[in-house]
Amino acid sequence: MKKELVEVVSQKEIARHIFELKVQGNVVNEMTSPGQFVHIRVTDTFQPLLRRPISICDVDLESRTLTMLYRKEGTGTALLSQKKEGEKIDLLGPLGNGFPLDELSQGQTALLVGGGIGVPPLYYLAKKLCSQGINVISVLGFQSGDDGFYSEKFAELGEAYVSTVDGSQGTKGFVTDVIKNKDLHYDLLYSCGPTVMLKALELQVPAANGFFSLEERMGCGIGACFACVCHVNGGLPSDYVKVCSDGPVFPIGEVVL
Amino acid sequence: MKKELVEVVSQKEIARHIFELKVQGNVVNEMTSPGQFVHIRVTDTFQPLLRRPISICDVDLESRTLTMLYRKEGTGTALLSQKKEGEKIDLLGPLGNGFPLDELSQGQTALLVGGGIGVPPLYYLAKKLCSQGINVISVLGFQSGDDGFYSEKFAELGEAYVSTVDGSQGTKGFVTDVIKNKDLHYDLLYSCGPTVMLKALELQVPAANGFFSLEERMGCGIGACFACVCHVNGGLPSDYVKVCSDGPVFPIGEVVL
Amino acid sequence: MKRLEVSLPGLKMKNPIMPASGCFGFGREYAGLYDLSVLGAAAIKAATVEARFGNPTPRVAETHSGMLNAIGLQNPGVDQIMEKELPFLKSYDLPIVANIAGSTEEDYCEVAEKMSSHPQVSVLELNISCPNVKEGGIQFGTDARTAAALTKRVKAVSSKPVYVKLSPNVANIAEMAIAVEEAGADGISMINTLLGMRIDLKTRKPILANKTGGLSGPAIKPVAIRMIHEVSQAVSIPIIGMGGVSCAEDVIEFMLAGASAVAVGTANFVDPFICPDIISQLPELLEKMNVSHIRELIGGSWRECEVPSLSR
Amino acid sequence: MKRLEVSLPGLKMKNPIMPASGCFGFGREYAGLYDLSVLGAAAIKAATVEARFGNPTPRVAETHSGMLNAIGLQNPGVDQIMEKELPFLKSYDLPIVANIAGSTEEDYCEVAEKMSSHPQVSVLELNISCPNVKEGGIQFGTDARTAAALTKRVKAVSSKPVYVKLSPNVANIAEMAIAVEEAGADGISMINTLLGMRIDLKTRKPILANKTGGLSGPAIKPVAIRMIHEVSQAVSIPIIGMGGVSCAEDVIEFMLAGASAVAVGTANFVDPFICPDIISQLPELLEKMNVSHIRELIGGSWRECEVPSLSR
Ligand SMILES: Cc1cc2nc3c(=O)[nH]c(=O)nc-3n(C[C@H](O)[C@H](O)[C@H](O)COP(=O)(O)OP(=O)(O)OC[C@H]3O[C@@H](n4cnc5c(N)ncnc54)[C@H](O)[C@@H]3O)c2cc1C
Ligand SMILES: Cc1cc2nc3c(=O)[nH]c(=O)nc-3n(C[C@H](O)[C@H](O)[C@H](O)COP(=O)(O)OP(=O)(O)OC[C@H]3O[C@@H](n4cnc5c(N)ncnc54)[C@H](O)[C@@H]3O)c2cc1C
Ligand SMILES: Cc1cc2nc3c(=O)[nH]c(=O)nc-3n(C[C@H](O)[C@H](O)[C@H](O)COP(=O)(O)O)c2cc1C
Ligand SMILES: Cc1cc2nc3c(=O)[nH]c(=O)nc-3n(C[C@H](O)[C@H](O)[C@H](O)COP(=O)(O)O)c2cc1C
Ligand code: FES
Ligand code: FES
Repeated sequence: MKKELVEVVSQKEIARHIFELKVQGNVVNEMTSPGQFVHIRVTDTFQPLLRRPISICDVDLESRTLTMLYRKEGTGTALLSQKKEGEKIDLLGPLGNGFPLDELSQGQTALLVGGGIGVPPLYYLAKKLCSQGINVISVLGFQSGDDGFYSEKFAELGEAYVSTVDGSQGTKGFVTDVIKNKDLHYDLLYSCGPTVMLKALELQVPAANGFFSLEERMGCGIGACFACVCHVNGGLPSDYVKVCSDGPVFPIGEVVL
Repeated sequence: MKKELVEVVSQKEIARHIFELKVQGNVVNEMTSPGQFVHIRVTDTFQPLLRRPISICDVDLESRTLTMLYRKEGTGTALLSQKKEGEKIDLLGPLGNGFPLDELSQGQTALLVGGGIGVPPLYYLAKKLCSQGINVISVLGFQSGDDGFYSEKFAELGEAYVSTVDGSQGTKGFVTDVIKNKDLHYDLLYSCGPTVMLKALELQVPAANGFFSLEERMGCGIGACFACVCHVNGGLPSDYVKVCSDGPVFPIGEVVL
Repeated sequence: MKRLEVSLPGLKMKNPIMPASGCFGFGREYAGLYDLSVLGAAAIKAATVEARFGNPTPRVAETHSGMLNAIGLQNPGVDQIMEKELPFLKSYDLPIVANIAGSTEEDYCEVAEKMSSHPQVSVLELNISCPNVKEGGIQFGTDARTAAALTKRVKAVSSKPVYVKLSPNVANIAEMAIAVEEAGADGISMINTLLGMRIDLKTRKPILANKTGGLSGPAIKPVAIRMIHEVSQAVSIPIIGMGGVSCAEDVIEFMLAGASAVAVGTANFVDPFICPDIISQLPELLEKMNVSHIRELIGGSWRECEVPSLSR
Repeated sequence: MKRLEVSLPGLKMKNPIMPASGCFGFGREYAGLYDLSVLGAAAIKAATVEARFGNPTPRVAETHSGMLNAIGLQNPGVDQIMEKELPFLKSYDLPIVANIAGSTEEDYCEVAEKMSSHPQVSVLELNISCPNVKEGGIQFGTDARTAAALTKRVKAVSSKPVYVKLSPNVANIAEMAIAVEEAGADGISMINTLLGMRIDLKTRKPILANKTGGLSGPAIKPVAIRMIHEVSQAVSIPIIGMGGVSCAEDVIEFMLAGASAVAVGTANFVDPFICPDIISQLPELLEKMNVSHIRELIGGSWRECEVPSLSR
């Protein structure tokens, strides 16, 4: 983990309120595990005060370039979206523990299920898995076609499906509808998205093997402040994991959603 | 008085920490009285929160361009110094009451005494007076030669002297030393600068006729908050004037310095 | 525009927005900028029996997302205000909240009696929370019994509803509110400023000549929200909420916390057009939130109520 | 580096800087970032008798120049801390300030006795000011008599100096400080967080699951400075100052106000290297201010002292 002023290489809006931001820096050399995130300071004043956690979406080690995708939501991401080529961004990372890559062998199949802004970390994951000879099926859920992004990029790596709540692209409904309708089979499930989606996945295939990446409001992002804890299934009431430093990726079933 | 998003035409550092900022907007049309000031919001966050009062240094009505000179001091002026050509600045003004221009007739002599960052409003004043056929003598005081600015510009409008505390330019010492040494004579005194300087001037020529422009920490800048009041010479203890709306220019002797 | 109307004791407001006392003078300056009749009401600068100069300058200092002020209740005295300042506001359709202060109970009563008799004054705002004067002000505002006693006396002489303006510099704000409610207050104004200080590294002394000052602005908003949330559940009189309000969203947040009307203070210095701007933005915001009348929001954060699912 | 040394009861510090309790965990995470031995001291997360999960999430919310937290004293319990956490810190040259909390006087005493017996613990910090727990915490911190009684009992069982951490949510902070000084406190830590709240416009409910939380960060700095300025003149025990410190200049401001050492909390989240950065910037700043030893600054805003004219 490092703190570095990385340089903005490019920034563009690739879907409604969705920005693709590429930055360059030495810290990128450490970003080898998909599912990890970075913690970004979007200003040098105290407004906003806290850093913003953003997932690693893609990495090009050769050019030391990190790609992030984020949705412009509140103050922080709005400021981030104004950063221009050549500007510097204060980045802390990589943080947390990513998706395990050694659970599948060549020829086995991974199902990657992403919802909205949970999609980005799955892209780097898909690339890594593919390079290991693992079949990747991706299911991406969005509100509508206008909110969707990166589906072609996932399609380049394997079967890829899209669901939209309003039916304007792909299957109308949720990612779970796609999995059911297309009768998808897989050896391991990787997912990142809103908690309701993760819960629905857990209900759909209670015995599913795999990993979920969680989101929680963060203070420090490095495990020091206890802001981002979750209860542990079957643990004591005082047992916990920290999303920022124990996660954000956890084996399915380990953490109380 | 108007609030307008004016556009930065140019910004440059003309002396150590001294910036010349030109902006363009319709509000400039109203800036006909030297000694008035504008109130500038340097950010759209709340850090810093308050506007910054900056004097009108020069105005070109034709191109609707306002020139300001300011010293990069704290957070606010540091942010201001980062504004680039084409960017917008939230400006409120013109505020306050400027230097009266009708107290002298053609051929009479005005002495303009400026200290440090009190110099800027005197430049527009000098130009106005000159254009009315009034002789202008300027005395500008700075810490050192590196901190000095605009002396050649004043020289174009009449006799101009510089004093520096360290003697690196002009007379070594204070503006009062110049006035004494050069035995300057005048019909009316106009001055703007640190309170110590204004006090020294008052002491040097107790009977001097003229006008002082004062500085005080401001809240609203428009007369509503009572932040910037001064006691009135010979008034009741509860009598006051507001620097922002009654001033910043007052007849010498009216206000307790 | 009916959808913004709110009604509080003595205050029929076109909308819930008023400039806060001390941040609006007596209205003259802002009248040069916009039509004051657009405002829901206006709270004018504190009046005392006698004319006061207030504290020495510097009287303001900036802080992170906030400011300190130590004006010290400068004002021309109640008589002058009634004779010289209020008449100017007559031409506007504008309920006036007259903020009153004093050093002793007698002072307060004298000002209250006079002010409340003025036909242009709609309600009184009893300032027991000014942190910037040696006598009066905050000392009445940090002890519940003292506050209640003063409220009772002021109510007795006042012919208009009385709102008591509470200080946040207390351990138990609900206790203060309940005490003044029981003493007859018709409403509560909250919060006044938090006591604060800044020290200048160059002089090594406090920046403010008065040393301490009142902290206002966005920095104190969470404290205000917390206190209003608590007090609105503890009393049944309405609250005029304030403390850091600087946009239409803030107004909603204050009303959800439990305020029935909202005052804007420091933000007027940042943007003198903030009050009319907020007022004109509210309808659209209500639309987006699926709220048909702004009243529905009052106390919405603690009242059991349906949140239209669209806006979740 | 001698010019940064400060000495407080039980704390011989290389420099006046320590991370504040709750913002540094038990040091492990920051140990991965820099050598903890550069710190003047470190205050570790509050310990209670039993292991605690704390409050439900969300536990943090952002505010203007500040943040709210409602962690709720999550910790693995005093025994675990002594066995599993403290040993990790053994390899550092780092005085440890052990923050202790509880629901009852008995709890506090149990934790105090155990913690103070640990050889690595230099001093105790008695947390009577946590706003985020239903029992204990702040209730001890808003009543002077209760605070004094607790201090006395904790002092009786503690073998190390005891610093009492005061809550800013009181009307009279000096009274609290005097009470705990008289009860035997060796020092004072101040300030803990201000109670605050934010409401989410979408859900119309408080953002924090616990509803209220503690406000920290630059927003509260002026409140901290004011209180330290007041308390340092009212008591003769030293103060560990905190509340919004985020740069070397802030440290000077706190010391001028009257703090003998300074803790950095929220700023660690903004920049995890802030403590070592501040420490390395202090000598140059002292140079600029013409101060030969940082001690000279303590209380400089109210002590009669020469300010070198160069730095005016
Ligand atoms: C491990 C992790 C990885 C993430 N990766 C991505 C990503 O790749 N792309 C993306 O668009 N978003 C991602 N998010 C969510 C992203 O952090 C928030 O959208 C962002 O912080 C919102 O900031 P804001 O200033 O726009 O919103 P504001 O509402 O102004 O934020 C206020 C505060 O709430 C926090 N907050 C708000 N929403 C969230 C949220 N959903 N999760 C956590 N904290 C939140 C902010 O960090 C800030 O502290 C990730 C979150 C986590 C925890
Ligand atoms: C009527 C008037 C005209 C002025 N004209 C000019 C000018 O033309 N050029 C120029 O360089 N400066 C001028 N000043 C001074 C200028 O306003 C301050 O230098 C500036 O506000 C400092 O802001 P800062 O953010 O850099 O400093 P900070 O120290 O961060 O400011 C903190 C707060 O103190 C206030 N403040 C600090 N110094 C002063 C000061 N000297 N006077 C008033 N308020 C102050 C700031 O406005 C702000 O509210 C003028 C001041 C007044 C009152
Ligand atoms: C410069 C200034 C002067 C004030 N004067 C008064 C006053 O005379 N009477 C009063 O009750 N409150 C006074 N206040 C407090 C405000 O009315 C308001 O309660 C407080 O500032 C919080 O709101 P804000 O954060 O929106 O400013 C004053 C505040 C400021 C900033
Ligand atoms: C996330 C968080 C957790 C905290 N936990 C504790 C705690 O366990 N014990 C304690 O005494 N103070 C705790 N505090 C208060 C800080 O130690 C400090 O007093 C306060 O945050 C003000 O300083 P700051 O503005 O620098 O953060 C906590 C603060 C934060 C932000
Ligand atoms: S964000 Fe601080 S522990 Fe996870
Ligand atoms: S700055 Fe507000 S009255 Fe002058």
